[in-house]
Amino acid sequence: MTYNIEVAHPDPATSRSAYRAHAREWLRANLPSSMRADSVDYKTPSLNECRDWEEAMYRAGLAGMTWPKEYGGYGLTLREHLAVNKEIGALMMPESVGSVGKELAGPIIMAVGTEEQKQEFLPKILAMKNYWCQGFSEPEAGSDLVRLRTRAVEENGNWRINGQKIWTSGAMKADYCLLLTRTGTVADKHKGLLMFAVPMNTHGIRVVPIKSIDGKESFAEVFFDDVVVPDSARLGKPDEGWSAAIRVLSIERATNRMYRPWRFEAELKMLVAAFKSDPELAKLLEDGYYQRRIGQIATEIDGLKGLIEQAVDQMAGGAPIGARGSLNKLFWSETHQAFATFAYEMVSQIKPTASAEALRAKKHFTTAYLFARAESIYAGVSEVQLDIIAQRILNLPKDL
Amino acid sequence: MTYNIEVAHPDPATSRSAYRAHAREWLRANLPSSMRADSVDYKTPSLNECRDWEEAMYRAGLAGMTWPKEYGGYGLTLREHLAVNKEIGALMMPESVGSVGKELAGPIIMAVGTEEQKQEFLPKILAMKNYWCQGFSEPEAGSDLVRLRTRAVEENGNWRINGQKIWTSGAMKADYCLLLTRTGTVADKHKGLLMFAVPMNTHGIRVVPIKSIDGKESFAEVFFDDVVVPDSARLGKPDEGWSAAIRVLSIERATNRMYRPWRFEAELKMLVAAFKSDPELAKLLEDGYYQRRIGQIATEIDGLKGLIEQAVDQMAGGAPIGARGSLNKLFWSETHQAFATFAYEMVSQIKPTASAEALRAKKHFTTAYLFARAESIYAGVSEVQLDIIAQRILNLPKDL
Amino acid sequence: MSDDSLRPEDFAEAAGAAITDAEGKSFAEKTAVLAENGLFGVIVAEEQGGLGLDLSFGIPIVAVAGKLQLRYPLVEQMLVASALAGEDIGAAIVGGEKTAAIAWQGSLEEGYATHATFVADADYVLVASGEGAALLDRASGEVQEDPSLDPDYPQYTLKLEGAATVATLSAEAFAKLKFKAKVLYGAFAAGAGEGAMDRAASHMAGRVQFGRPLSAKQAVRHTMARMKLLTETSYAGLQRAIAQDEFGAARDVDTAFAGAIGNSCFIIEKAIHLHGGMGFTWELPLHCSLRDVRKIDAAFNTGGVVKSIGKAFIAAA
Amino acid sequence: MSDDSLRPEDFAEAAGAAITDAEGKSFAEKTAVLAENGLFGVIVAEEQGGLGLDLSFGIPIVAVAGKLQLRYPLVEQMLVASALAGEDIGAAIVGGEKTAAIAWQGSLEEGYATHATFVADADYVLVASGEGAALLDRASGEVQEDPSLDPDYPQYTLKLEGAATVATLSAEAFAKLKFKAKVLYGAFAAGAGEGAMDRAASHMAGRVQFGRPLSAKQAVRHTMARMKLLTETSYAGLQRAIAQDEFGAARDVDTAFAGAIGNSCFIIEKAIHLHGGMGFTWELPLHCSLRDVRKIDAAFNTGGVVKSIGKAFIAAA
Repeated sequence: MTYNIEVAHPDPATSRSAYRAHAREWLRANLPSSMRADSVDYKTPSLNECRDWEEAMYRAGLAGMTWPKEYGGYGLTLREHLAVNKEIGALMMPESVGSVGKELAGPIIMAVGTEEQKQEFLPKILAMKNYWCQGFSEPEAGSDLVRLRTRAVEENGNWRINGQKIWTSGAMKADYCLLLTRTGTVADKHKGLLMFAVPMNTHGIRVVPIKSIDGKESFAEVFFDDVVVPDSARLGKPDEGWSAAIRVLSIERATNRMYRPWRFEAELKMLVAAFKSDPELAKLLEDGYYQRRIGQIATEIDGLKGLIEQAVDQMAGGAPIGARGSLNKLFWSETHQAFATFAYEMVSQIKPTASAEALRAKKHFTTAYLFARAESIYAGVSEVQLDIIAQRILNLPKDL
Repeated sequence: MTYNIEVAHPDPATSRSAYRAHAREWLRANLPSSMRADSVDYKTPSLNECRDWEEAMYRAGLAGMTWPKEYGGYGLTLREHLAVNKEIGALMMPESVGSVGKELAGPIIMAVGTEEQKQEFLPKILAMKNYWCQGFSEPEAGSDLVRLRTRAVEENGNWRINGQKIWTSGAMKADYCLLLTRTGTVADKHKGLLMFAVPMNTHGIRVVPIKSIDGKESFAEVFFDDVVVPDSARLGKPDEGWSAAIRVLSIERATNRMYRPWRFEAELKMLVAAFKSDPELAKLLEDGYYQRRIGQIATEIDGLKGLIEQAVDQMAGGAPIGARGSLNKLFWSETHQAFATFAYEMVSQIKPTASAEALRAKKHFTTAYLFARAESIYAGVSEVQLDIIAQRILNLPKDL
Repeated sequence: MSDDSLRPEDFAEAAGAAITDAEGKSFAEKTAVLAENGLFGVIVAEEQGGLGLDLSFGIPIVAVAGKLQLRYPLVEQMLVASALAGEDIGAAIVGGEKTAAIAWQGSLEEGYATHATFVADADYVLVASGEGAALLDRASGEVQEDPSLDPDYPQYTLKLEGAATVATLSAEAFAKLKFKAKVLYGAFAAGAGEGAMDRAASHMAGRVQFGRPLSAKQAVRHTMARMKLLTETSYAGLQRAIAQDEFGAARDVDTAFAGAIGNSCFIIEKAIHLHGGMGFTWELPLHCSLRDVRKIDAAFNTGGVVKSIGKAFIAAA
Repeated sequence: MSDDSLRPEDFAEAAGAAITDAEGKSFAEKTAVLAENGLFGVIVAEEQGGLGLDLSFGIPIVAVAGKLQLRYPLVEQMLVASALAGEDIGAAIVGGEKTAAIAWQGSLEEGYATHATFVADADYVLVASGEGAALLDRASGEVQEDPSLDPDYPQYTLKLEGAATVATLSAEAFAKLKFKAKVLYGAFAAGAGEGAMDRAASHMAGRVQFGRPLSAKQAVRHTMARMKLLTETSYAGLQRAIAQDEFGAARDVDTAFAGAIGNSCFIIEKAIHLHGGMGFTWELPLHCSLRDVRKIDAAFNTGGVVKSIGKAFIAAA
């Protein structure tokens, strides 16, 4: 597949609509129907197909909008980032395969990396030359990093790393791991945490895929047995890397996947259109129950759009983002999970004689229902988000 | 109003249906339509009207079924109690005005009272000669009795009582207060709690009604200023009365108001019938949203019936009741509160030109919606019920 | 009043002071205080005697009224003043010489109108008529009150036979008024919810059980966090509804309105629950907010609005 | 087997041992083990080779299968054995010589049937036909699998052109079978939910965060308490549905069935959530229960059942 990447990038200053119009036009003209989940031609894209598509998006000015030009970005603002995300959301395109690099590793390297590291890593992330995976969670340490055990010990200017990570998404395809370790012992609690950019082909790394509920192997356990990396793989000083990561994570939680409500809306449209495409199924849409549920979901989608647009306005105005990423994540995961269950209930009644669109929707939303079980879990379980809101936004006393 | 109380009470041994059939027949024949909330003739009954009706029910064998004959009861079992409750529930009759006596004071006196106290109090409770109110809660002590402050000090064979109670329902009409005090100080925590049967006309008692959300004055604060009662007013020894009360409360939570799901069903019928009575409103019932919600509510009602019938079967089989009253209370209060909100939403659309039945329903369910706000609060807030289930039924470790 | 440096929060603060000042006063005195502070003319152009602000300023101002539990037809006054700006009656309303209520259901043609509040004290009542609306002399119609939801500030039904029309609104003007009504009532509801949330938070912080404040309990904290989430969502949704998208297209207000009303009911009901027995009394004023928001809910039939959002989505998909 | 002293729990315990024994075995071996322990004939009369128990015994037995995540058409075998008791095929099913699946939607007349599981291994498939049903030779029809919900135990669609009928059920017999199916599938779902709840409870008790087991957290404890409440409600509702009322009248099963399915989905989904990332993996078997209960849910269209309950209530009120 070749894409039209020889396209002029608009100057956002020309008009408020310029960047969104560009994104809309380019995406609609270029996204192959085989990569649109709402198309009857849909075929699960390969890693390379996803890679090529994402690289083309980047070349077309639709990724790296807010990154500095010297590292391959376009030096624009969150407003263009949002405008592009709205159009990304509106099309049922594949999830990004480079998101760990773009949303997590990149910003952290930007915050604490050396100039060499920035030059080395950042442009390749945007150009989809390198995939990253995230090595934070461990079997015994989720949100509670006090129990983190993976250890990095300095040896003759190198670091020897031993330990185990889990829930490492994309580890099978990753070129680098953004790895969190500790330099001391568990008794040090939150002290001595150190981050690395570890090449995944380093000797001693073993990746064991975890089959997830939707049948895919998108997560893995990663074992580090006497993995030795040079000091140049270190991101920041002990504690510095992780405290930067915490700042970055809190910003990222508010700014990543901004397309969510627009994608959510595209999914609801796909569901409804599938039912409209079949005369028998279309009758269901005359039932007040489905009308009202769809109305409720549309209400939630608009609420989520509001939260995200407000966050961009406030951040563009220089306001600290604080913990408000938790609001977006919580609202999205709860409403979307409920939507997935509702959509599943609808498609579970689709018969094999139904229209091709309906059968496509049945397959899509059955998987979506299963996958949505994880939405209240990953990127901070709902209870953690609620605790963050209670503590950092409402300033309620801490739970014991 | 006079009722036909010269009626033969059936022997439950004759047939499984005997008692329920008797209750059904008598209640339907005798309940005046002016006391039926689903009747267009409905008029809020006076205290005396309620009293007379409840006395007649008792005379007809429909109250005191499980109390011993020597104290005015009928010496029957929980099965007849349940059978009668099903028929009480099926008619939209007024809530009992003697329930504190019948459900709380009576059983506690039966458990710890002297023979004289039993003879003195119990028959009068059933015969509606005495009303009781409950004096447990205090402004600073709800579920947490450690902070209970009302104090009883022994003085020359009498007891001098000082303190304040709150949420005392029916205090304005009560003849006696089932009063919980402490003999020592707050430092004694759960020790030294002592119960009394205090005549409400004793010098030093002041009742201040609390206007509740539904505009009624069904609760009150009760102040005890140097109230002196004889030792004969004491119910059990220090600690004995309250530990009996805890046992009784746990049984009562499982056995009182067993009519709830059947009443709940009667309310749902009233709501639906009101809409059916008006051609314009009847159209709403063709909306799949209302059909499905009503189906869901009917499902919950049957689940609650199941929980209650199962509890009666198990208790009749001699099984300890444990904490299962919390299951019934929680399930009822949450599903009924949601129903009340749903019903309110329906009736809020009734226009002044609607049928008389619809206008009656509008009034009834508007008040019911407001009153239902209390259902998750009184008799143990939902969170307390959940904690009880977690701790006493699931044996999970205690929350801090 | 086109100074860009004035932020909505500043106006909200000033409005809050006026509303606090009006508290406990008679209807006429409240009218005087609120008029004096310019509140009826918030969204009326300066040349027509108003403050010349747009709806994005109206939202926080009305929200403060919800938060402070103002029981007065402020939104109705703002709406009618805005719809009749430039006419004498509009000016009289901005100035507080006249007051107007609005009956949200029924019509002049049907001969009755319902779901109006504050009718007894108002000079005028706005009622649908044809595709537009008619402002009626309140004294020319027969008024019945329905106190079942709120005995203090009941809902009213009006019999309109022989009612005298003093002004009319075109279909377009009435549609605009209804759009603004959903924005401002949504803001009032969001403010009412926020006020309930704040009350619950301070009650929970002060209430000790088993040695710790109730607000340290996870069940309480999570409920409070949900309240906060929904409050933020309501405000963000309302501000979004009145803003144009990147292409300059106007947005619909129904989802933001329905969201705000639903969120507010949830929050106030939960706040009552968290207050325990106290929440259930007449003294603690949470029930006032519940009644006020439920009156808006009934007037606009929020459930029906949600259904119509669904139908519109289905039609467009 | 009419000894009154034997309680349902005893049978459930024995069934549990047999099911545990069958775990990990092939379809044919499972069939042999379950047949040997009499499980296909639980609700078949003794004189027809069954255990002669009533449905109140069937509930805890099937619930154990749900709890232990038996992935085998036990309910289908019990139902067809009961419906064809006294016939050769019924006896063959009780004895485990033959096996039957059931397709819950479609019909012989429509030419296809859907929402069947375990079809690939079964000798027969029961399909609606006219007012009753027909038991078909599975090999005589064309079978398509739909693995989207469950790749291991997919849902099947059958094309029925030229399918060979080996036995038929009258309308009455099919109605009885469907009643029993809702009871037993409800019990299976309740058991699956209970199993998920138990797994979550032990996971939470063993998982320490910030120095305390997660099960000490109020949010966790309250979720667990709701699971327990709904589990009890499901069982109580099912037992109630099969018992006569005081007047000897039979009850409908739909509310108990819909309640049990809805409760079970809630419980399993929450149990997955409480397991965190682990709940989302293929290794932890919670997802098996979710798929199994969702297959029942889809086969009977629980949402449609709830709607029909509502319509019936409205018609009767």
